[in-house]
Amino acid sequence: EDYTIPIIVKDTTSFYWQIVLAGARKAGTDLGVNVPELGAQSEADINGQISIIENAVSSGANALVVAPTEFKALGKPIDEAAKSVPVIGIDSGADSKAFTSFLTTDNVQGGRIAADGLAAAIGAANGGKVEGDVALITNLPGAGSLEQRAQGFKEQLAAKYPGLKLVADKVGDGQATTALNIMTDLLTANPDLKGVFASNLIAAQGAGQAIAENKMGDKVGLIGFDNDDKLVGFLKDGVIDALVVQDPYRMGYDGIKTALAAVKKEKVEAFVDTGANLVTTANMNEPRAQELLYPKVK
Amino acid sequence: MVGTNPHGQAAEAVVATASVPILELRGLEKRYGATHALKPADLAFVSGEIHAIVGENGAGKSTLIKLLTGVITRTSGEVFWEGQPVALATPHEAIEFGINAVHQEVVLCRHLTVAANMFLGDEAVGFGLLRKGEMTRKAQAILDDLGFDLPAHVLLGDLTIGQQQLIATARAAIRGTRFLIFDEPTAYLTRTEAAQLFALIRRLKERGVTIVYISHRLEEVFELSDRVSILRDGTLVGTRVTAETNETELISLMINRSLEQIYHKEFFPAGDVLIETKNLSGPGFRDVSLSVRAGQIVGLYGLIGAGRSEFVMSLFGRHRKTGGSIFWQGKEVDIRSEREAMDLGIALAPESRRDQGLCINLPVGFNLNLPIFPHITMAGLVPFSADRQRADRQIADLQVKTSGRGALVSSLSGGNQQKIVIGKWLNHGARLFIFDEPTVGVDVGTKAEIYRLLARLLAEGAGIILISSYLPEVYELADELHVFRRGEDVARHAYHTASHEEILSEAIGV
Amino acid sequence: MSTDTKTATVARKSSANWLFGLTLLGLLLAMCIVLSLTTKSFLTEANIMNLMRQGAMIAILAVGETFVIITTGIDLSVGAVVGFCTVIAAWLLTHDFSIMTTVIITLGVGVAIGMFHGFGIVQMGLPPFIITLATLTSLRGIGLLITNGATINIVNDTFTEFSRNDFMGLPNLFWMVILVGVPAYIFLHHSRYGRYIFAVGSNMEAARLSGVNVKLTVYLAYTLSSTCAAFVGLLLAARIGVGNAMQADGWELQAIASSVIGGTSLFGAIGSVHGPLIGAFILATINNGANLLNVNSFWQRIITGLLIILIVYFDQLRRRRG
Amino acid sequence: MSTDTKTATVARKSSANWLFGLTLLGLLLAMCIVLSLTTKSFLTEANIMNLMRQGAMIAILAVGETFVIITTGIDLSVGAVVGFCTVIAAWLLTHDFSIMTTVIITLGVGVAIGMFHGFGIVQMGLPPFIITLATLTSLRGIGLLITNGATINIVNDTFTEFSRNDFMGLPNLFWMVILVGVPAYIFLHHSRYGRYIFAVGSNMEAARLSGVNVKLTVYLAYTLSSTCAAFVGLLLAARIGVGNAMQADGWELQAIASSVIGGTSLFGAIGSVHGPLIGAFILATINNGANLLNVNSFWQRIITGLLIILIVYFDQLRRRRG
Ligand SMILES: Nc1ncnc2c1ncn2[C@@H]1O[C@H](COP(=O)(O)OP(=O)(O)OP(=O)(O)O)[C@@H](O)[C@H]1O
Ligand SMILES: Nc1ncnc2c1ncn2[C@@H]1O[C@H](COP(=O)(O)OP(=O)(O)OP(=O)(O)O)[C@@H](O)[C@H]1O
Ligand SMILES: [Mg+2]
Ligand SMILES: [Mg+2]
Repeated sequence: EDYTIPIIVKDTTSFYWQIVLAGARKAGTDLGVNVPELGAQSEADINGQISIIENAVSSGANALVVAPTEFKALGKPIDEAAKSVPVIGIDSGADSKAFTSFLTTDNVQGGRIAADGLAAAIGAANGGKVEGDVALITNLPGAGSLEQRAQGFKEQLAAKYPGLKLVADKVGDGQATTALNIMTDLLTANPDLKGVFASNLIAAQGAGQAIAENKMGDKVGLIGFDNDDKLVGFLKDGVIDALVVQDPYRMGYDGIKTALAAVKKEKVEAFVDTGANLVTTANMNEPRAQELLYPKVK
Repeated sequence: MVGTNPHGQAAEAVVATASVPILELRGLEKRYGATHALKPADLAFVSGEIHAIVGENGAGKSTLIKLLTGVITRTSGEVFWEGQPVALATPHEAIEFGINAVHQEVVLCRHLTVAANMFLGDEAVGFGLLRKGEMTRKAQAILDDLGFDLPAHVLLGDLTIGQQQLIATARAAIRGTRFLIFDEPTAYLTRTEAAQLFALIRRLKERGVTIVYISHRLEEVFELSDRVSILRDGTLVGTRVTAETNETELISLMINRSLEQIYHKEFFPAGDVLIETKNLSGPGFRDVSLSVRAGQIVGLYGLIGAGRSEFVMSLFGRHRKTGGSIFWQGKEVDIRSEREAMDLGIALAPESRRDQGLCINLPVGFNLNLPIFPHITMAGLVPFSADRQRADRQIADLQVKTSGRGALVSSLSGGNQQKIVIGKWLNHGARLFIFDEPTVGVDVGTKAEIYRLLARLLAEGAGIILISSYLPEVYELADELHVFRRGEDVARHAYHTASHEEILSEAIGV
Repeated sequence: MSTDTKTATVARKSSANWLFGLTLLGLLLAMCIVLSLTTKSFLTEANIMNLMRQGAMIAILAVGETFVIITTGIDLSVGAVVGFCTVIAAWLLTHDFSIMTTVIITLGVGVAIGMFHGFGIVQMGLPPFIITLATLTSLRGIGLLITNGATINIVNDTFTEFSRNDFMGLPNLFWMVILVGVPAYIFLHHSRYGRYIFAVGSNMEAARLSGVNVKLTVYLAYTLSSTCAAFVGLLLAARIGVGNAMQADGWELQAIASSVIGGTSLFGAIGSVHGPLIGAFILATINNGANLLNVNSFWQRIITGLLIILIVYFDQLRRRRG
Repeated sequence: MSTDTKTATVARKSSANWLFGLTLLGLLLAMCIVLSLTTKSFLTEANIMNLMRQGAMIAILAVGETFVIITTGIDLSVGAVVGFCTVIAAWLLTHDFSIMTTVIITLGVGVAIGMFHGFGIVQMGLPPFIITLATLTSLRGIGLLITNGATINIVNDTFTEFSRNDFMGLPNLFWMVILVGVPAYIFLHHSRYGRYIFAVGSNMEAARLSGVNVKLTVYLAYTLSSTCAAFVGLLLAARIGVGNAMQADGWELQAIASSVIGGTSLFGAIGSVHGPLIGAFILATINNGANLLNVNSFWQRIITGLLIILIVYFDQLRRRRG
C-alpha cells in the first residue's frame, strides 16, 4: 500500500530545516513512504503554516509530521488535523493534546546549555574567572523557538552565573548582515565584552564574521546554535567556542518512522527528547559530534 | 438648458444693472517668489458684460483668472463680490458664488466619462448612490442643446484635445451661473467649433451671466466683447470700451510699440524637392501625395481630427506607414524611428506641448538642447559650455521670458512654453521643419516673431510644413495649401487662390 | 467627424471592461478546472473551503489597497498594520475586554493609522511610499514592544473559533470577504466619494478645480485601506489565536500584486473592487495547487513569479486589443 | 497642493539643488556630532570604519535604484538580486572558478536580470512594479534551489578578506562606493544618456519625439540597477563569507528609502547620485548610533520610522522655502 506522510517544517529556507527534511527523505526511501516536504515562508509565518496543514489534510495524507512555528497558535489547527489523521510533532511543541507522538528538543534547555557553554568559554579565557559583560543576539523577533532559547539562556545566567552581566539583548531582522553589524557595534560600544550567544544559524554566521573580522576570537567567547559548514569552520578556527547542536536529522527520520507506525496502528512512544548537545572546539572530533556536525543531507 | 445647474432648476436670471460691479478687484497682487506675476490691479466687472482681457505671453492673464477662481491665493489686495469682500481661497468657494472658468490648459479627468466630468463635484445622488444614467442623459441633453456633437458616455481621454476643450466649456457653462471666465478657449478649436462657442457665450450673456474672455486673437475680442482690459508685464495698463478702440491701439498698449504687419510673408524661389509622399497611408490618414520644396511653406488645413497630425507623425517616424512611399531628396526612404527622421534632416514641433513637446519639470536649457545632445556630446559627455551657450542663444533669439536656462519649463507662461517647443529644433540643423499648431496660445507680438522665424528658415534653404486649425494663419503663410478631411487630402490651392469660404467648405465637406 | 469612430472604439472598450473582469474570473475557473483534473483532492469540499479561507485575508487587504492605488498612492504598511492589530486584539482580549469592544477598538486603531497616513500625505506633503514605509517600520517596533518580542495568547474561544467555523456552507472568513466586498463595490462604483477617488487619481488638479475635497478624499482612501488591514488583523488573530507583531510580513506586496493582477493601474484612476478579489484568489489558488501537486516550495516561488508575469501580460494584451 | 505652488517650489529648488545636497550632508554631520558627544565610542577610528562598511552596500544599491526611479520606474528586485548573486558567487568560487571569472560572471548575471526587466517593461509592456516583484519572487526560488535551502560556505580567503581590508586608511567597501559613485555621477549628470534618463522620466513622449531612444534608456536604467545589485551581491558574499539566497531581504525598501531621503522623487525626473549616497549613510548612522547607545531593538525600529518621516518632511520644507 502507498502511504503519503507530509512533513511540515517551519521554514524551508534554512539549513537546519533542510537537515530535518533530509532525514525525513531518507526515512521515506527506507520505508517506502511518499514524503512531501512542506514548510512556511519563515519561522514567523504562522498563518502560512496553518494553511499548509489544512491543505495537507485535505489532500489526503495518511499522517502528518509537523514542526509547529508557534506553541499556542498551532494548537487548534493540530487538534483539527488530528481528527482526520495521526499527527507527529517534531522540534517544538504546540498547545495540543492530540499529538500521537512527540520528538523534540527542549529549546529552553538549549538556551541553558548555551549559557553553560558560554560560562565555560569565558572561564577558560580568563583564568577560571566567570564574570564580565555578555550579550545575546536573536536573529528575528516573533519566532517561538528563538524566544525559548533566549528565555533559557537568561534564566540560567541569573540562576548560575551571577558574575555574568547581560548588557545587551539585541534582536535582528533575519539577515546575517544585520547580525554582523550588531556584533561589530557591540564590540565597539562594549570594549570589555566577554561573551555572546547568537541563538541561531544566521545570527551566529553574522556574529562569527564580526568577531573574525575584528580578530577578537580569543577575547570574546561566542556560542552559536545549530550548525553548517560555515559555523563548523568558525568552530575549528576558534572564532566560535561552542555550538549547541540538536539532532535534526533524527527528528526528520524518526518523525516519519513514528508516523508510519501510527498509521499502521502500532504502538509508539508518546514523547522522545532528541536532545541538544554542546559541541566545543575540544570535543568536535568525537564521532558523535562529527555525526551531528556533518549530517547526510544529500 | 444653458445656464441651468445640474439638477435642472433654472438659474435665476440675473437682471443686469449695468453700473453695479458684480466683481471688483482692489490692489489685487500675486508674486511667485521673485516673479511679480500680477502687480496691484484695480478693476471692476460690470454685471452682464463680456469683458475681454488681452496681453502678451506672461503678462499675467492666467494669473488673474486663477486668483478669481480660488486656484491660487493672492499675495495681497481685496476682491469684492457684489460689494462684499470675499476670500476666494478655494475653487469650491468660487463655485458656490457661481464663478467658474475654462482654464488655459484643459484640466479635466481623462479617465472619467464625459458625463462624469461635467458633473464632477456636483453629482446627482439618490439614496447616497450616484444616478449615473440620469447624469449621462442630462449631460447628453446639455451637449446636444449646445450643438456640440459629442457623446456623453465615452471616456474623456478618448476625445481630441479640442473636443475636450468643448466639454470643459460646457461644464463651466452649467456651473458658472453668475460669472464665467474663458482663458483662450479657441486655442484648440476650429472655426466651426469656435462659432458654436461664440453662440454659447452670447446666449449666456443674454441670461445675465458676466463673462471674462481672454484671447490672443484680437478679431475675436472685437467680435464678442463689450469692454477690453489690457495687461502688460503684470500691470493693468488700461480698460477700453471695445467699440471705441481698434486693433492698433490694443497692440500698442500690449507690447508698447506698434506692429504694422502680423503675417510676415516672404517669397523665395522654390528649390529642390525635399520630401515627397506618394499615396502615403497610415493610422488616421490615407492616400496622401504631396511634396515640399526648399524655400516653401506647405500648409495643412482641416478640422480637428482630420488626420494632419497623424500624417506628419508618420513622416517623422513616430507611426509606421501602412502603404505608399516617402522620398527624401529623391531617394525612397523608410523612416522607422524619430532618430532616423532627425538624421535625415526632419524636425517636428508637435501640437500638444504638455503631452508631446516638453519635459515640463525639467529646466528650459535642458529642453532646448534635448534633441541636439548627440551633436554636442564629446567623449560621451555633454560639455558645460556648449550646453550653456546654445541654450542662452535660443533664449535670447526667441525672447523667452524666463529667469534663465535653469528655470523649470513649468514656471513659464503658456506662450513662452510654446517658444521652447519651437526653439528646441532651431539648433538642430534640419532641412524640413514640421510645425504642428505652432502658435497655439502665443501672443500677437510673438506670433509675428515666429512668422519672421519661418521666413528666416526658408531663406536658409529649409522647407516647412505648417499645420494650423486657424485658417488665417495657413492662408496667409502657405505657398501651397492642402485641405484635409477625414484623413484624406481633399484639395490643394496655390497661395491666395481660393477664398476662406471655399476652403472651409472643403474642410467640412458640404 | 472622427467622433463616430472614437465613440465606437470607446463603446467597445467600456463594454469590454466588464468582460475583462469576467475573463480574469475565467482564468481563475480555468486554473480550478485544470487542478480538478490533475489532482484528486482539489475538487473536494474540504479543499475548496480551505481555498476560500486562504484567499480571504489577502483579498480584503487588496480591496483596501486598491482604493489607495486608484488615487495614485501606495500603502506599504498594510502587512504591518495586520501584524500590529493582531497584537492589539490579543492584548485587549487578554485584558478582559469583550469581543465587541475589541473589534471596535482595533478597527479604531486602523482608522487612526489611516488618518495618520492621510495627515502625512496631505498636511506634511510626504510621498505615500515614504510615510507608509515609515509606519511599516515603526508599527512592527511598537507591536514588538507591547509583546516584548513574544506572542500574546488569545484564550477567548468564541473569538478564535470564528475563523474556523462556517455559515450556510461557506467559511466565515469568506463571508467576511463578502461583507467587505459588497459595500466596497457600492462605495467605489456607485457613490460620490468613490468617484472622487478616481477623479483624484486621474487629475488631482482638475478634481480640486471642480470643488472636490481632494484632501478629504485622500484621507478617506488611506483610512479605508488601514481599516481593511485592521479588520484582517482581527481575522488573523482569530485564525492563529495569538497576537504577534511579526505576522503578515510581506502581505503588502501580495495585496498590491493581487490588485494589479485584478486590473488596477499603478498610475492611478483605473481599478475596481471585483478585480483585486479575483486577483487574490488567483494567487491563493496558485499556492494551493502547488501544495496539492506537491511542488517543491522553491519551485513554487519560481512558478509564482512567472505566473504573475504571464497573467499580467496577457491581461494587458487583451485590454489593448479590447 | 496646487500645481502652481508646486511649480514655484520646484523652480526655486533647482537653483538650491546643490545646496540641498549639502544640507542633507549637514544633517548627516549633525547626527555624527551628536553621537560623538553622547557616546564615547562613536568617534573612534574603528567605529567610523565600521560605519563606512555598514552603509556601503545600501549606498550602492540606492544609486542603482535612483536611475530607475528617475525614469518613474521602481526596482523591487534589488534585494533578491543581491541574495541571488551571493549564491552565484559562492557557487562559482566553490567550483574553483577564479575570483576574476566569478566577478565577471556574477556581474553578467546582474546585466542579464536588468535586461530581462527592460524586456518586460519595454517589450511586454508590464508595470515595473510587477515585473520586478515577479523577479524578486522567482530569484529567491532559484537561489534556494541552487543551494537547496542551505548556505554555500566560501572558502576563498582572498575573496572574503577583501571586504574586511582597508586601502589608504579607508575600508575597501567604502572605496567600492567611490568606485561606483564617481562614474555614476558623471554618467547621470554629465553624459547624454544620463540626461535621457531624466527626459524619459519627465515626459516619455516628448523625449521620444526629440529623438531619444526611450527603449534603450529604459533598458539602460534597469540594467544599471541590477548590475549595482549584483556588485553588492559580490561584496556581501565577501563580507559574510557565504552564499545564501535569503540574504538582503527587504534591502530594496532600504535602497528606495535612501534614494528618497536623498531627494529623489518617486514621480520621476528628479534625483542625483550624491543624494542617495548621503541618504544611505544617514540610515546606517541611525542604526549604528542606536546600537552604540544600546537602544532596545524594538525602539530602534520605531525611531527609524519616525526619523524617516522627520527627515523627508524637513527636507520638503527646506526645498519649499528654497
Ligand atoms: N507657478 C509659477 N511659478 C513661478 N512663476 C509663474 C508661475 N506661474 C506663472 N508664473 C509667471 O507669472 C507670469 C504671468 O504668467 P501667466 O500665466 O499669468 O501669463 P499669461 O498672461 O496667462 O500668459 P500666456 O498668454 O502665455 O498664457 C509669467 O512671468 C510666468 O512666468
Ligand atoms: N493610432 C491611431 N490609429 C488609428 N487611428 C488614429 C490613431 N490616432 C488617431 N487616429 C485617428 O486619426 C484621425 C486624425 O487625428 P489627428 O489628431 O491626426 O487630426 P488632426 O488633423 O491633426 O487634428 P488636430 O487638430 O486635432 O490635431 C482621427 O480620426 C483619429 O481618431
Ligand atoms: Mg495664460
Ligand atoms: Mg493635430
